[in-house]
Amino acid sequence: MDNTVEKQENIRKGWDGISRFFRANSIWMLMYCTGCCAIELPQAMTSRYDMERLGMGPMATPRQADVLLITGYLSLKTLRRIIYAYEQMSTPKYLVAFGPCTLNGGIYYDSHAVINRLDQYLPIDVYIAGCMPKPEAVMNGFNDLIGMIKRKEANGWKKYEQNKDWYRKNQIQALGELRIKDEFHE
Amino acid sequence: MDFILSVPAIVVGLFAAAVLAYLLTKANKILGALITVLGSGAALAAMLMLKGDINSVQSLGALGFKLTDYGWFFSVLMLLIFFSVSFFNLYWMKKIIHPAAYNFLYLVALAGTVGAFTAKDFIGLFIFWETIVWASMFIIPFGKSRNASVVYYAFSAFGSLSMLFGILYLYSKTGSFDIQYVLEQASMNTTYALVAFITIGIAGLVKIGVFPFHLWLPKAHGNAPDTFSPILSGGLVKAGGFAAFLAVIVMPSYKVFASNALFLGRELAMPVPNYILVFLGAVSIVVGTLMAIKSEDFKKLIAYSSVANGGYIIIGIAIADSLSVGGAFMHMFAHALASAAAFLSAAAVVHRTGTTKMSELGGLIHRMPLTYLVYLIAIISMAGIPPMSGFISKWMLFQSMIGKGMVFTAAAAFFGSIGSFLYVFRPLSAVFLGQLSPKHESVKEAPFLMQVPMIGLSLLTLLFGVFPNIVLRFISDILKTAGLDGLTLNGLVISGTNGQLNPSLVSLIFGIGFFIALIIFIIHPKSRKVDLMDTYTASEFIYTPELLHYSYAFYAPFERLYENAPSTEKWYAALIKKIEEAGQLVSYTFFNNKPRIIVFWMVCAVIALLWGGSL
Amino acid sequence: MITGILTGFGILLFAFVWQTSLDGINRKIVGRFQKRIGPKWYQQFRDIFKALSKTGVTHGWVFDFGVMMALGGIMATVMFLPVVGYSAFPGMDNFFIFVYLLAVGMLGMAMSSVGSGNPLAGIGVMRALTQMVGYEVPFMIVILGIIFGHNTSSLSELAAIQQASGIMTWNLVKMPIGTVVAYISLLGMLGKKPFETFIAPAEIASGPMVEYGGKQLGMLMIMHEFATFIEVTLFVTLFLGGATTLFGFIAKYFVVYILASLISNALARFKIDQVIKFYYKVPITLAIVQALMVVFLGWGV
Amino acid sequence: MNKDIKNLVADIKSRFELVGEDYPKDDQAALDFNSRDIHSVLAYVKSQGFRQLSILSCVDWIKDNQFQLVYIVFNWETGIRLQVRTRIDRSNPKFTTVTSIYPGAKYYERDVHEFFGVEFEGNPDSYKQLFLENWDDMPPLRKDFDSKAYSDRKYPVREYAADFSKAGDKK
Repeated sequence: MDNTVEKQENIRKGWDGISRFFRANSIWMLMYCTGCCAIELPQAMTSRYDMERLGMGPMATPRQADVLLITGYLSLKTLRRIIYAYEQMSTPKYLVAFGPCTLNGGIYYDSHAVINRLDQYLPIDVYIAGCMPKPEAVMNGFNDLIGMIKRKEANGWKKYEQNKDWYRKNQIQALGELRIKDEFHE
Repeated sequence: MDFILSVPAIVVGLFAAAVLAYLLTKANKILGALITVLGSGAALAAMLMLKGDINSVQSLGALGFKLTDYGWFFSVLMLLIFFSVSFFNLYWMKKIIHPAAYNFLYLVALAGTVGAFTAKDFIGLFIFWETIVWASMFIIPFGKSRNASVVYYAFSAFGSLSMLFGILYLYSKTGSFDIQYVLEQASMNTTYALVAFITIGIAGLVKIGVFPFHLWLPKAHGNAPDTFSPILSGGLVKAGGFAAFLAVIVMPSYKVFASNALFLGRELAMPVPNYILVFLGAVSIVVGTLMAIKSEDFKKLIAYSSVANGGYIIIGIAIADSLSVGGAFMHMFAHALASAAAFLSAAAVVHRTGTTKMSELGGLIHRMPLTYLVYLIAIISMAGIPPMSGFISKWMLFQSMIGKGMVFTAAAAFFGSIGSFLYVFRPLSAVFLGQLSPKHESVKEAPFLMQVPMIGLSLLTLLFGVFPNIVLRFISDILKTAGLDGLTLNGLVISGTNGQLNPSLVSLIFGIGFFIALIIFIIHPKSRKVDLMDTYTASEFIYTPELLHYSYAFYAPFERLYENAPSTEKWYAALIKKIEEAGQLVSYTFFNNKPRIIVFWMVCAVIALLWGGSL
Repeated sequence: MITGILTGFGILLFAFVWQTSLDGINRKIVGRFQKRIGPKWYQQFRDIFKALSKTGVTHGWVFDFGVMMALGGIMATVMFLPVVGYSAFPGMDNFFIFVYLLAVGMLGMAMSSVGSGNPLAGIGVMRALTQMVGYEVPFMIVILGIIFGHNTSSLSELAAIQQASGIMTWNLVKMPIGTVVAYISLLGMLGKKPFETFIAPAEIASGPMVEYGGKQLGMLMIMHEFATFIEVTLFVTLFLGGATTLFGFIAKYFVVYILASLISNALARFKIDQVIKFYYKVPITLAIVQALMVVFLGWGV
Repeated sequence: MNKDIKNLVADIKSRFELVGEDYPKDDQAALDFNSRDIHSVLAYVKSQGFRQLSILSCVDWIKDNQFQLVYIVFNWETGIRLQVRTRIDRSNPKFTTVTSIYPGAKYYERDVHEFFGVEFEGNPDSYKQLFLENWDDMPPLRKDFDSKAYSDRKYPVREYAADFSKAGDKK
């Protein structure tokens, strides 16, 4: 009896390992180009740095994507939509944040409309530093993410699911309510 | 015993049942509707039992009945459709203005169809033909529009009168009304043959709704009571196929006119009159397809699709080789089942929601899954996709067309075939898939007795798609008695001019493919169930399901390409206007209150009376 | 029967492995053309298996059922294909089976994607169907000429006829106009760039695929590989004389597919009404000319 | 200053009481009026070809305890941009809507109400939210609104173990 359970566990682990191998080298991005850091993505994607050799590519919708890129500052209105997009993604999902604005607010640290710390609202797997981060930094960040996926460290989505209440509380505190319904949103 | 189980008995019985239904409906509506179910069911059973009596001749007073094999085929098909639809009558008694008259006329129309298909004489054929026309003409205004009935009658009268002229002309030449004899005599003489071909052919074309007589179909089918549309489209329209079959095959037009073949050389010989029919069929495929793509109304869309499918049938009959005529018969069979099922599912939707406008519906799959499946199977058959019966007939027709090298006809048929994907998908997407409107939140599945005929028709469609040779064997016999070669059927395999088809194998492999896909689906991680409104909206918040439902003007970019094309509808409207103007002119000059005109006419009359003999 | 089905499985496996690898190679080649390194040749396998291993969402039973119907229909179609002389069901590889069995898969996918309730999927399906009316009619008219000329609609027989005396009996040589038309139609079938309207990721968020993630997406990617295999193999068999050796088949297939992909990368996207207008102006005229030449003049038979 | 503007200003001066004037650019004129004249001025300039209300802006003169409303109208024939300005009381910011003259002002008034708290009587929509979703504090573009305090209160700040700016100073 124990043996079969163990066997199943082993199969599950083996399967997990295989799928992690595939996941690590096939990362589809959803680019939510919120801020200025987005300008560094074209270089990272095209001939100079060629993101596709890591198996990365742009995707059109959150359902298909594996990683959500937050490229820069987030106003409250954007945060609302980012949370919606993030929750629509299929698991496992990862989140990469660009620049200091996502870290501590950056130059918008005192703005009434821009949040300071993104990790209060969504779990972030990798930060990429620089204002804006150079394409080398971007590629390095993605390499880190791939390494983390391989080492089973990119567990932001699990953290989000486990601590959903805490995240939800922070989100509500900043946003009032998550979804907005007015004459523009019927 | 001989009389009890015979064609006249069925016809008389149906008339009697009609009267009974009328009387009973006055007492109890449901009971009256039940009579239509029982009556048509009993007639179907009797007709199936009569299979052994094919070619028997009976008479009822002056009317002779002869059960030919094609007559049996058509009768069984009609009875099947009437029987299936009659279940719906039970639920429609409250919605129809005159339930008693409806039940009466329903059974009268059925008696008329059976009579017309089994008549021995032309006179009997004409009487029963008119019975169908009149019965359905009175039923149609029970639906949405009286105008539809007028249009229907105008077209039908044209066809009937044309047929009457042909019948009387042939009688004056041959001295007989017997269908078989008259047509045999006619085929000896090219002129007689041409008259018979044109007059009876026109009656068939009008009935089947081929261009330029297609206008009554969407009007009548779209506006008839929801229970009668499947009868019109699945059943009565096929009577046109019967008339066309009489004109083209029973009187072997392809032999009579063989001398004036259009394209000589190779295997392209095709008589001009037949080619005209083929051409009309091709045009109606294109017109029907384009108009169906444009329709906003569920029922109108299926009606226009009947126009397109009528085109296939006419082409198949007019090409007049065994494969094409067999294909046409199979197509009549498949399309009767499929379009009846499609109209029945439309009726079920109407029963629950009260509308046929596609833009007002949506997402009904979550409330009426069975109706959805019925419609799905019907459209797979209508679009000619395996493993449904529509595929077999289209395959046979294509084989024949390509074998003959008919480039333009085949182009039209290909267009109609691919175009049918467009229009059949439209209701699927707009009515059943997509977002469920909040006002249909509490809609329920169709009631049980409505499900029965719908499931029955779907299963038949599937059965004859997987094992079409059950029908094709019989069709082959029909072809042989009509003087054509039989079909080449070998076990489960159908052979065409340039290829073979094994529908059972195709279905089996499709089943295997589906099974593999199912396994792939099951072994992978389970999906998370989300709400319909939780879709990708570029992360914007939308709360109204109607706004997220893409259904109005579905093929707008495609429609825009032909919105300015010449329209038959406008042409007829202009014609009507012209006739009205002419009538006004006549009434102005002859029928008014001016004394001098009246005096003038009185003088004319007196002169006519006085010298009438010598004038 | 059993051997037939096993052969079918073999063809299925070959189709998957070959077309998926070729897709990866294709991505590599396109990368090189854009002066990039490009992904590994087996990148497409990674993508497919990754998608299968994810936890996606479902919008109800028709969402899943349609995907299964799509993949099942396409796999059934592949099993009928004659490849390098191997045919699962000899004599039954009728051309029309491919056209209409392929439609089962397409219908399944359309049903499933519209069943997700996303309007973008509806628009994508509308465009896909409209485009289908565009490319399918010229293609079928050309095929009419071929079937009429060779008097058979069986793919393996058509291939055998063309192999009679080397390259001179290929339909490419005998019906050059038809080949051009069929190739333009092939671009439409494959959804390559001038006719990529129904995917249009930047415009309608990849159209029918908009709501898929996880295993449904993976299955549709497999389906897409199979559909590509069917379409390219049809072209190879009908116009390039099929193949008697595996190498010959792979070489022809490679040329046809990579050329389509390179054309795709050099061109921009049509609007959907432009697609229809284009197909109903140039290719359909050429197709009818070709068919008339075959039927009336007996050229190219 | 081109001739069109000269004529226009002369024309306006002859009809309305001008409080102040300014010519920031060659084709622009900024004219100050008493707030009671604004509606008649706008109606008049609209009849003179200024058919487009480009924007309604607001300036917070906190020391004067006044809000300045700036209606920028544009003439497509002459290409002149005219600023029609007026000042209103800051402690009780109320003004009457101009939607009867320029219907498009509906959204600009909402904007100004949202960011400055000016109430426009006669435009019921101006109380609805436009840009700021679920705003819960005083209008944010008023000068006395402390953005930093709001940010600190609402959005958690990252705490660092060491103060890097001071650490750098020591070296």
